[in-house]
Amino acid sequence: MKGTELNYEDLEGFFQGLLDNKVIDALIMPHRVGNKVSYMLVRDKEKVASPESVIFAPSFGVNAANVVKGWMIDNKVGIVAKPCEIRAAIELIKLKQLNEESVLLITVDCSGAFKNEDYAEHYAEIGNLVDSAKLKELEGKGISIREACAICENRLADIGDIIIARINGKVGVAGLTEMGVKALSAVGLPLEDKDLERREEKERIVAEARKRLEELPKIDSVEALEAFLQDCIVCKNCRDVCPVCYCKECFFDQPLGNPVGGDLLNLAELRGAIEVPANQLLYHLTRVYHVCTTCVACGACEDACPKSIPLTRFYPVLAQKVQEIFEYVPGKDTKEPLPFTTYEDEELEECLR
Amino acid sequence: MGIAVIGGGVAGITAALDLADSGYKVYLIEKNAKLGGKVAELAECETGIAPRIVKIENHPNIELMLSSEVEGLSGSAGDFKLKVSGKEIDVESVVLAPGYDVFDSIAKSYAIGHPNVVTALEFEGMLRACTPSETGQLVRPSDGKPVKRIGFIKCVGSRGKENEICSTACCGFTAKEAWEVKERFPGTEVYIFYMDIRVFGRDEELVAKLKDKYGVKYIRSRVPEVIPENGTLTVKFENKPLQGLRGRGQSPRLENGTVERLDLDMVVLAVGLLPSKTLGKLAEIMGVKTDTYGYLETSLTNPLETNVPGILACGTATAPMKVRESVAQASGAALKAALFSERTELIPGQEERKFIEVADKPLKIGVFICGCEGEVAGAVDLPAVVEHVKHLTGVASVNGETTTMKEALEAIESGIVDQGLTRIVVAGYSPRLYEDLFRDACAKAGLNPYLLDMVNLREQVAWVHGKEEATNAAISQITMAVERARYLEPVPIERYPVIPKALVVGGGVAGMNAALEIAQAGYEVYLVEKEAELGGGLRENTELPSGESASDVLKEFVEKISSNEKIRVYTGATVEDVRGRAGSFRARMKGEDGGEEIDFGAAILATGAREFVPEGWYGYGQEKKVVTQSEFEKMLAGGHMDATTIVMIQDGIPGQRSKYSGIQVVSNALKAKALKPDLNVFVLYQEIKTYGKWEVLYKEAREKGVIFLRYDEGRPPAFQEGIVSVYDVIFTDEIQIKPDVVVLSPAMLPAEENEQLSTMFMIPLKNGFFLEEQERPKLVLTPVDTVNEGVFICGSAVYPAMVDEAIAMSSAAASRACVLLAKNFLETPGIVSVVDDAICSGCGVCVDLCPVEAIELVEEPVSAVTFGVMTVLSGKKTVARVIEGCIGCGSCASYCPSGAISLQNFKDQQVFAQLDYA
Amino acid sequence: MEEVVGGFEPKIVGFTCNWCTYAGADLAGTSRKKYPPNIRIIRLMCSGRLDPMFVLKALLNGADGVFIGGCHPGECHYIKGNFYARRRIAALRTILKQLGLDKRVRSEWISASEGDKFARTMKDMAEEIKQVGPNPMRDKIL
Amino acid sequence: MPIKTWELDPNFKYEIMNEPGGEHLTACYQCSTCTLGCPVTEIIPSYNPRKIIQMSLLGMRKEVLSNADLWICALCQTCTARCPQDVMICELMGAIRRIAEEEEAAGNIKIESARPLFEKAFLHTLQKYGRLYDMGLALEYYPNREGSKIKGMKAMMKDYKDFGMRMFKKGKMGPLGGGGVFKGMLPEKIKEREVLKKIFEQLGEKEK
Repeated sequence: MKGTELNYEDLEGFFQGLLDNKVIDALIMPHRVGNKVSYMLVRDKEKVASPESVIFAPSFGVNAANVVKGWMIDNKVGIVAKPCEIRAAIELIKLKQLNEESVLLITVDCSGAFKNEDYAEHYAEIGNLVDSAKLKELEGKGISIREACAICENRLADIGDIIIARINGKVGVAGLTEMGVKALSAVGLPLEDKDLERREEKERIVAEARKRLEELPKIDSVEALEAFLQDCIVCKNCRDVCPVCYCKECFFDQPLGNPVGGDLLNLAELRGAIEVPANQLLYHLTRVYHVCTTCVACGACEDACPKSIPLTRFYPVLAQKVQEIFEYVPGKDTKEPLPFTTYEDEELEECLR
Repeated sequence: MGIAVIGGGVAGITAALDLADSGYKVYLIEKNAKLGGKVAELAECETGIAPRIVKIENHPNIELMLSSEVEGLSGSAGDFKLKVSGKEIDVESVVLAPGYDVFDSIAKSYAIGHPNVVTALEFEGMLRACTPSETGQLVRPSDGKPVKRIGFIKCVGSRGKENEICSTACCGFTAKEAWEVKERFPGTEVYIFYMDIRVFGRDEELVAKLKDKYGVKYIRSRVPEVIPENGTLTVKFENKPLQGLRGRGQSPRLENGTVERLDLDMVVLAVGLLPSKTLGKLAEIMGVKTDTYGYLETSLTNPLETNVPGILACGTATAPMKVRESVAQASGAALKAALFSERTELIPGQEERKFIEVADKPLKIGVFICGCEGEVAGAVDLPAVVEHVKHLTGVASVNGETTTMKEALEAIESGIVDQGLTRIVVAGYSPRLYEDLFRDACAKAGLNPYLLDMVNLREQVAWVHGKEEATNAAISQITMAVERARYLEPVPIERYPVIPKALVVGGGVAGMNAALEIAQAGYEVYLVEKEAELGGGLRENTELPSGESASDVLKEFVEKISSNEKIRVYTGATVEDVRGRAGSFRARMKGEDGGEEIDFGAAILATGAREFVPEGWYGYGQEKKVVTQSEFEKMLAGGHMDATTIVMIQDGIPGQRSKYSGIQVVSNALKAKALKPDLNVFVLYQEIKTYGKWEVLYKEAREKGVIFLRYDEGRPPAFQEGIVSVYDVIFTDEIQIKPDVVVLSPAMLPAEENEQLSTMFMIPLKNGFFLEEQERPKLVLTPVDTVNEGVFICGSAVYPAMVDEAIAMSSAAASRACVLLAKNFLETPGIVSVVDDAICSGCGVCVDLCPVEAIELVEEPVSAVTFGVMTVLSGKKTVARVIEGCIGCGSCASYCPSGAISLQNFKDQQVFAQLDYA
Repeated sequence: MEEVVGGFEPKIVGFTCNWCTYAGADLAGTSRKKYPPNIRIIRLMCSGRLDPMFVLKALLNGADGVFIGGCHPGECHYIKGNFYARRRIAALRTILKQLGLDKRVRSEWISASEGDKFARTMKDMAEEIKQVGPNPMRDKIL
Repeated sequence: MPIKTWELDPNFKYEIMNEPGGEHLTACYQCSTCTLGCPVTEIIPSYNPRKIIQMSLLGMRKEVLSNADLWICALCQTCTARCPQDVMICELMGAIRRIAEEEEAAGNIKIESARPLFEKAFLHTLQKYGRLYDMGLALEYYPNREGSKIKGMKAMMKDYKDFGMRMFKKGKMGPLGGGGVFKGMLPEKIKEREVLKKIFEQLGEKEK
């Protein structure tokens, strides 16, 4: 990869340069609102101020990919976001819900994130930049990152067009794609061969994440699943915030998936009695199947659940095993086919019976 | 006027249906009281032949004359008067399909009469009647003990004194019976005693599978006697030790002349085929010639024509053959007979019809439970089922009275017309074979044919469960079907015109014949040949095994084609792109003079096969004295022979064998011997496959002094330093020969373009050859039809076939194509996918999934929404669209998470309904 | 779970493709191969039409087992349908495995000529599901 | 040792076919019907008629003609009756034997079997008396087989000690049999020996 090293403060100029040099028409990036972090869509470069104080902030509100879902525009927009968000964007590109040519994907390193509200509450202790030591220290105080982040193996920026990595008090900026390298040269960065793979660190993160995954409570029976989903009110928020749920009209908003009136009575007649709202289990099981290859494990579903069901223990955990059998990591590459659209002549027989 | 088809066996049935389906009046004359002939007696065949019999019985264009015999004929082609059991009928032409009889003077030494010694046909009956006893075993008729060892003895009553020729079919059906035994009673040891295994194409694979996977022991010995002793049957054979008998992994030892004994529980005699006993008399009445063996006389290049114009012959009355060949001949003969006749009848399904609008009508489900001639009624408590079903929501009437399919069909029609039923559930037969018949009945009565559901009570309930269990299962499955029926929707059926033209790909003998046949039937034909000239394999040959000059035959074909104005020949051309469906295809041709679009209603793939160039095998290509059989044939055509010793190596190169390679060997050996009687000719072989009447050539070759040396599969001959050495299995020793010429029989390869044609026409390949429609375990009843309606295959494109077979098959393909082209219009398939634009997100996954590229993404304008004076949301969106060619697999529908794309007749709701009541 | 395991007759929903497994079931019938009556067959044109949601729905409806039958890989009537089906079923079963439900779902490739295999599979599966026990969802209010 | 066809006689098969009974030799397709029905093969497994046929076809003249097995055939006719190709194996064996005898007479081969001597002795008694005369047969056969009269008598005694006694007891041979003391010791003659003489004369001419 081609890249260079910058100081944290240089990032402002870099982002402004992208807009200034018409590399992109707009930029979606985090900005600070009080003690919280949210996204803004910037067209005026002057609005980009001290990005280094916010783009690495360990906070998760919305998955940025969900913001651009369905943007089949011709203009070019840069997206500065965490790996899970960019991975979702890449899945959306494969699903034709985002125009590949119209986005410049800029992935930043993530050290794990707190829920937006947790972050706001403990902003004073957490600050803008954290590292693993700091996270441990915070955890000791009872301030923990989201479960989804704790089990995340992909915190280092390694996908998208451009990556922004934190290394030794500086930032490494590198282009992964032709488009990314072009963008970097357009803003006048001196480019050289740069290796930002950080294999050792990656291994350490993966090991830690797997350990944390093992520690999560398992839903290993139907009874456990029933108990787990007991409080679900089928509000479908988990679906609405999911960056890779892309249906124009969800099956569970259609008459067959969302029976009312007579249809519901028929069902009740058939089984004697039915739970209402109906289809609670079918909804979640179907949904986990629908996203099993594309789920980027961002945890947005859990954040959105009004009943605080720890959905990370369900969606990403179940999906990950499916991704393993296909040796598929969602959001790695826009060119990689979706697992359900391809096959090998001989495969998977061990999974069938 | 009309056409008489004599014989109601599988050939007669096929011919009659082809003719009747294309609008000809047919008299089907059968001497027995029922249709089906020998095939109806085969173990598994009822499932294949029965729907055809029902179709015939209900066909408006067929006059069925059962228990009738032909007594006289007068007149000539176009104006025959046929006397049938006292009645006189006027016909323009006649198709003779009287079938065969089995050899019935079996030598006493086979212990014939012993209950455990049966003929193959009797064994079929046993397999068929073998009801699921609790043990699931095959038992000895004599004492009901399980059969642990069964032996099949081949060539009983054929290839011998009483019946000189080879019965052709036995090797195949023996293999299939052995397969069925192994499949159903895996513990049974199966031995097959044979002389040569004369199977071809996919049967070869079956035999290989039997040997390798099923552990069936093939033993080369013509077992002459069966000795009954203490309840077992002892046979002697010459082979030691039994291959594989003493555990696997042991290298098979070769026969060494020591006689071994084997005790068997049952013996099946693969008894030969003879011409039907009444054939002689029939031939006399019809004035047609028979050959030395008593079969109807036909020729290699005219395999379907008798000496009397207007009288065609087909099936086992012309030579012993398999069902596959027999039905191909029947189709071909039908088309030839049609040339003499005028189309006088309507083609079924072409009449005007209008479907009742059901959307605004109350749901009235009619359930018809058929007793299936006692098959279902005997196993299921029908009154109890009726009582239960009566109370299901939406059920307006339940009919449990019908016992035959004919009755059921009539009851349904009247139920729709008289009671105003809006959904039909039929419980009885398997929908796989009978759905079309029942859909037709609905359509005839004015109900959209997709408002029908079928419950398989016979094959999947009555025949497999005990009575109480069967009744419960029947109730469940009918309930599920009734529930599904509630959600069935009328599927829009559009009619589109049939383009009365055909495309024939391949200008070899099969392609040329097919093109001519179709043109003679009155349709335009595009004949496409990739080479610069027509002829294919004929151009490689000098003389056909019949003695006819290949170039004369070719010349005749080419002349006929060039003088036929209905045929347009494209040489040096290929088909590049195909779109559309049966009745309405469009292809782009790439030829010498650029591209051209052509439209046609049916296509025939007759691409032939090509000889493998055996470069490097036995020194071919390096040593001048090593040649192929076709090269040797050219040497022989030169008229002189310098060599003193010739070695022919048969089966020495692995790969697909042609059906004529054995014939080529003996015929060339004979020709060489004729040129130089004292020539030493050695044929090294594993199997000499001179099937049928060709057996006499083999005998003649032996008599003329050609030496045949057999080698084992694992020890092919070698040719080094001028010496051919072969390990002979009779001497168990190496034999060395110093030949002047070594002649190889190369394997056959499929045409290179098959791969591409397979994708374009959606026809699956097997080993590079085209696969017919139904790959049935036992019978191929539609040998030239494919999974893609409107596309037919024939000749060596299916497997390397002999000239007569290629011609018969291509006539059959032409016949099948003409049945389609005779129609004015066809209907769009009902089971296709549809897209709900409002829901589609345009992700395009369905496009990737579609195996036939029948889905594309399109940009659609989004209709503008107006708020007062302001219009917003106008723009474009991408949605999927199902285009022509959808084959209804539903892969798209089961991906689509929102259900925006769904498969008609298999919509989520329809499946859910069944699930709710499962 | 008032039923005793020994006396428990499982209910199995079977999805079969029209061309191979359904035909194989027909062949089992024509060859009079007896098998337990636990199966309720739903005919699809191709295993490619099997939406895994059907399986979920069947299980939630209380089916003790779900059987899925298709053509052998490479022999699909629709060329690729069963290849896709295989991926979908594998994914679904991987999910179900974690929920302890995978033993209730089984798929087999059974061709039109494998009547015996169909009957055998039905026997085996009925036995297997008896071992696994009744679906806990059977009498639940769902 | 490999069989080298160039050292064989390709015309041998035609030679056999020219002999009465050998006409159908080449029709053989090696189906093994003859071998499987052969009662001799049951006892002497090395005897395999179809192998002899194949050797003949291949032109192994010397090996066939000097093969001792050639003389074992009991002429039961089972093979001939069953052969699907009408090869007439029994007659064929006769044809080959005749060639072998000629060859032996010409000093080209040595027949490793006593069978021709026996047959000759048998025929001689037939020619002389019109029916079998055991004692006469034995008196001609044994000395010829053993090379001298004395050795022949010894061999005869050895054989007769066991087998011969049984024949005596059955009355097949004198002096202790049921038909009188001298039954079998002296030849019985048939009536019309003139006819018999003619038959032998004609056969002799044909052979020439």
